[in-house]
Amino acid sequence: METFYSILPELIRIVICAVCGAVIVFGNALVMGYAERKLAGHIMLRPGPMEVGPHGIYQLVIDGLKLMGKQLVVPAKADPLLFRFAPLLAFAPVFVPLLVLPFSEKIQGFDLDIGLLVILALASINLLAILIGGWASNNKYSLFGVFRAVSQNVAYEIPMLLSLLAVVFMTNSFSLKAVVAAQSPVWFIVIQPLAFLIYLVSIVAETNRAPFDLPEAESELTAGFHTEYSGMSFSLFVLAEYANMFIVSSVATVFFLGGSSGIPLPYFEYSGIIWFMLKVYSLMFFLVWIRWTYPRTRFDQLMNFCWKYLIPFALVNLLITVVMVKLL
Amino acid sequence: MKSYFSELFTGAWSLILGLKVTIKALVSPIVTVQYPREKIVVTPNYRGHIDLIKFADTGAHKCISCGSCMRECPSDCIVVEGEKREGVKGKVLTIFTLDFTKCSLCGACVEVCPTKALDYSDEYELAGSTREQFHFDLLKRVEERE
Amino acid sequence: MDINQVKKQWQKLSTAVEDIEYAVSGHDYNVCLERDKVRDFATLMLNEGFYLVDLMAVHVTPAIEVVYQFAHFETRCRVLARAFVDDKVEMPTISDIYQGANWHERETRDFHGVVFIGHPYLKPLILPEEDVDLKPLLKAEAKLKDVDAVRRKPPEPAPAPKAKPAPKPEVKPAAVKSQEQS
Amino acid sequence: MSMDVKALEDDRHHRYVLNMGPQHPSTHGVLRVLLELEGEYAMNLLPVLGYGHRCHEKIAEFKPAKSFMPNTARMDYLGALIYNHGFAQLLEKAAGIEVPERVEYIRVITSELNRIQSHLLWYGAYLLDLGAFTPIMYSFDDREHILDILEDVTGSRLTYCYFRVGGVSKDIDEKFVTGTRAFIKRLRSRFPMYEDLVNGNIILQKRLIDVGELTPHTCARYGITGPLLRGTGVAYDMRRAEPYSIYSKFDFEIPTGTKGDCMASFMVRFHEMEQSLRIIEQALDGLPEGSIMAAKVPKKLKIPAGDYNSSVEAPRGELSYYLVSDGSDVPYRLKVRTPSYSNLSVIPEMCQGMLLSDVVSAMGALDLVIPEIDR
Repeated sequence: METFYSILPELIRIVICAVCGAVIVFGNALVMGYAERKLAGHIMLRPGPMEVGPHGIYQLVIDGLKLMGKQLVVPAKADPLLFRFAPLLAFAPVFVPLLVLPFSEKIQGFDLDIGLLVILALASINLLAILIGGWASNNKYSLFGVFRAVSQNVAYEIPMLLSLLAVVFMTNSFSLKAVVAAQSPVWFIVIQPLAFLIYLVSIVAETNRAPFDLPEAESELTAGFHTEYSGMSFSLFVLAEYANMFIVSSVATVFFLGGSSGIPLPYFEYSGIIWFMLKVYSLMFFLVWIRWTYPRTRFDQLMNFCWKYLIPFALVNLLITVVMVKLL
Repeated sequence: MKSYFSELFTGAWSLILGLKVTIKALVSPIVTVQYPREKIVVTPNYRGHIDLIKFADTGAHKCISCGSCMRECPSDCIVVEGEKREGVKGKVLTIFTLDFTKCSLCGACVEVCPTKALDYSDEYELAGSTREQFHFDLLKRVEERE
Repeated sequence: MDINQVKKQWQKLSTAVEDIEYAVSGHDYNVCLERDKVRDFATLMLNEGFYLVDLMAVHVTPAIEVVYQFAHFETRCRVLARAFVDDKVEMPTISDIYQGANWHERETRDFHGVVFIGHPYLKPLILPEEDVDLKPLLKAEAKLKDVDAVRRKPPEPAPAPKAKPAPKPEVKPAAVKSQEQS
Repeated sequence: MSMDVKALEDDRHHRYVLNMGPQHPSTHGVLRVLLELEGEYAMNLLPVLGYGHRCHEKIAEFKPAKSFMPNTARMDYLGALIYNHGFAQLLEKAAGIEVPERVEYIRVITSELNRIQSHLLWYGAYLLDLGAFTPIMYSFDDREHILDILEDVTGSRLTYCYFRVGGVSKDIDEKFVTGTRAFIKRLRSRFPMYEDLVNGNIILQKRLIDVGELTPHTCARYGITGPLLRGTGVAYDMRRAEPYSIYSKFDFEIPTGTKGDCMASFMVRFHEMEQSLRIIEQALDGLPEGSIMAAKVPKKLKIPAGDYNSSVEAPRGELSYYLVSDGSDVPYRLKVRTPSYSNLSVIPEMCQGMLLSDVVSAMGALDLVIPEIDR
């Protein structure tokens, strides 16, 4: 009993964090789902969703309800267990990285010393889920999507890590709070613009979004790895995609855009979250913007770009950073 | 080595140009029409399915049931029948049907009509769940029309 | 491409080469071939830089006629080559010379039942597999016409390739006559 | 070339067969392509046709030739007026009907508008194949203007049946002329936008350059015509090579490429829109007054016995109608040589050893209209 009371505050904290995490994941999916469709619409000179609610703002709610009401079809020759398991595996790990993100000075689940590693490690589980889902579908198109997803994600994790590592060398810490704190005079985007660009390109590939959306290239692979998924299991993949977008954008905000820092507001320890969210959603707007602008790259070109441009540049950048840190 | 960098820069510049185009589109007004609520005015020259004209002076159609349209139709979708009636000059139209499922809207019937009794309707919101809905009885339509 | 030279070579391969008026028919030359010369003719045409416009069949008596159309990329020269199939409704393939003929030949087999000897994959192209023997474009007995009925010039395909000016549309009586003959 | 799915799967275990279509997003209609893949490389392709065959050639043998006009529009729904044009010309040639000059001008103007419309749709749809979603909306925005202009005179928006033997069904008016001039101005002002958004884009160039290369010899062997042929550097355009109608009066260029790859045909099509605009401009300037119907068109159009050919330049290449007549008003045999049919037949050779993504871009470069193949 004694021990229970001693860990009770911690338990309550975990519960609160989990609830907040869920709110962020679902809220983000609603906001981004709507914003993406609206933005795509306006980029294409059409209004986007307009029917449900004023300017279609309830569209996503209705869509969610529709998807929940749909039957989960498992293809005849699919592996039923893995097929059902894959969407859960894609969706579940996205909560954990939210726990370590410093939304403002005081709003943070846990400030771990290995915060960045937690995020990167858990972000990779999504890939495993895609692999399992595509394999279990027993569909050739899904399988192709998976081939592409795995090689693409593995390749692009390297420049992503290298670019973040440059910042880590400067701050000497994996703790996200420490990284934010280190940016008090100038944001790292000014000191590390190349790393920021490399990171930005890598996250497009990491989140499988256009122009690097090869795993689900619908004009080639119909729908790629989620060809056979329907109803809620499909929407879990979508939720995971948006949550991943949120996480990678948050990491970019923390590492390059100064986290929650900005023009001080009242109760800045808490209200810094406004700046944080603003930065995150600006980055996400950028991701949406390029998605609706460019054609899709070809697979070998994607890999070439990674190995011939991003990794060399990231390595050079890292080397310069190390030397500078040592000298200064 | 030179091409390595020049390609990087020209490529990046082309991407930026693309972004410029889409952001301009993002803030420019939309061009689509919200169909059920807004409608575009259909040109009077629109060729829908054919209809018998109701002439204002006589209040009736002018079909003499000669059957030219029936013969001219490439898809055999018009059926015209008339009968002789006492006290009336010429034939009286009894049946004029159009099977719109077969019609290819070529307009041959309208052009061949000796009395110019046919015209195109301007109805375009045609949707139905059975074939029979598109078997139009043009005679009935002309009688019911204002 | 020297058209006179090419014409001489055509004459060697064919039974008749006639000049026809482009303004009337849309072709410049009409070449009648024996079916064993079709492949040589196609090779010649490819070497001279002609492309295959079309390949088709017309069902007439005495036999189905296969019509090849060629044209040239550089000069206007539309050539119509015809050959009749043999008793077994067979014809040598030209799909190894003009690869584009592959599908045309398959289609002709579908619609007219002409078997192209040497074709690599003579399976139904347009028709479904189960309708191998449908041959939808063969004419019914009553509608079948003699070959002379569909020719512009009067009958008896003279071997002399004398170029006649394209006759005026008064061929109809001749057409009727030949119909009666058949 | 010969390829049997079952035999393949038994024989070569390391390869596998992917069935693309008939309901695949990038086959543009009911085309099915069987791909034999090694990794992502297509080692063999087998197009399967005939899902949408409507027996137009058989239908033609059962009704008077001039009643076949609406059918021509259904063969190529994107180039309906050009198909009308070819067929009207065929019958006029066969029956010896002189067409008034105004009719020829109207035909050229509307046909060229139709060609631009077809190219605009291809432009958007091709980029959709390549994964860019936005350009199709822009090109449809432009295309809509053409459809409005044409609707006003022809009465329909897609499968026009506007031309008649000896004339056209309706005269053009001042509204048409001003509308067309306004459209020319608008489209010209839009070209730089397309250049920025699409043509110069590095991703697009990487996707298209050196993909699906053709040579003039390959084109001759397969009978490939149209922009694909012009992409290889051969300036062969029926409007120039065999000037039909009044095309010989106009000053326009034939855009050509050099390499014969997808980028070459892409740019050829893009520049053709500008050339079509030039033709329309000249035709509008020189539009004569006059009748819109030939003086003597017999009610029952008897075609003298013999065979007739009429070739026009459709948006996708050479379109030929070949008519065999026995002297009656019903064709004895009508064969339509559609460009996409010959163009598609090169796919097995063109795409051998290509990546799956390149197969999609090569197929898009052919600008397929499946009803034209399954006529």
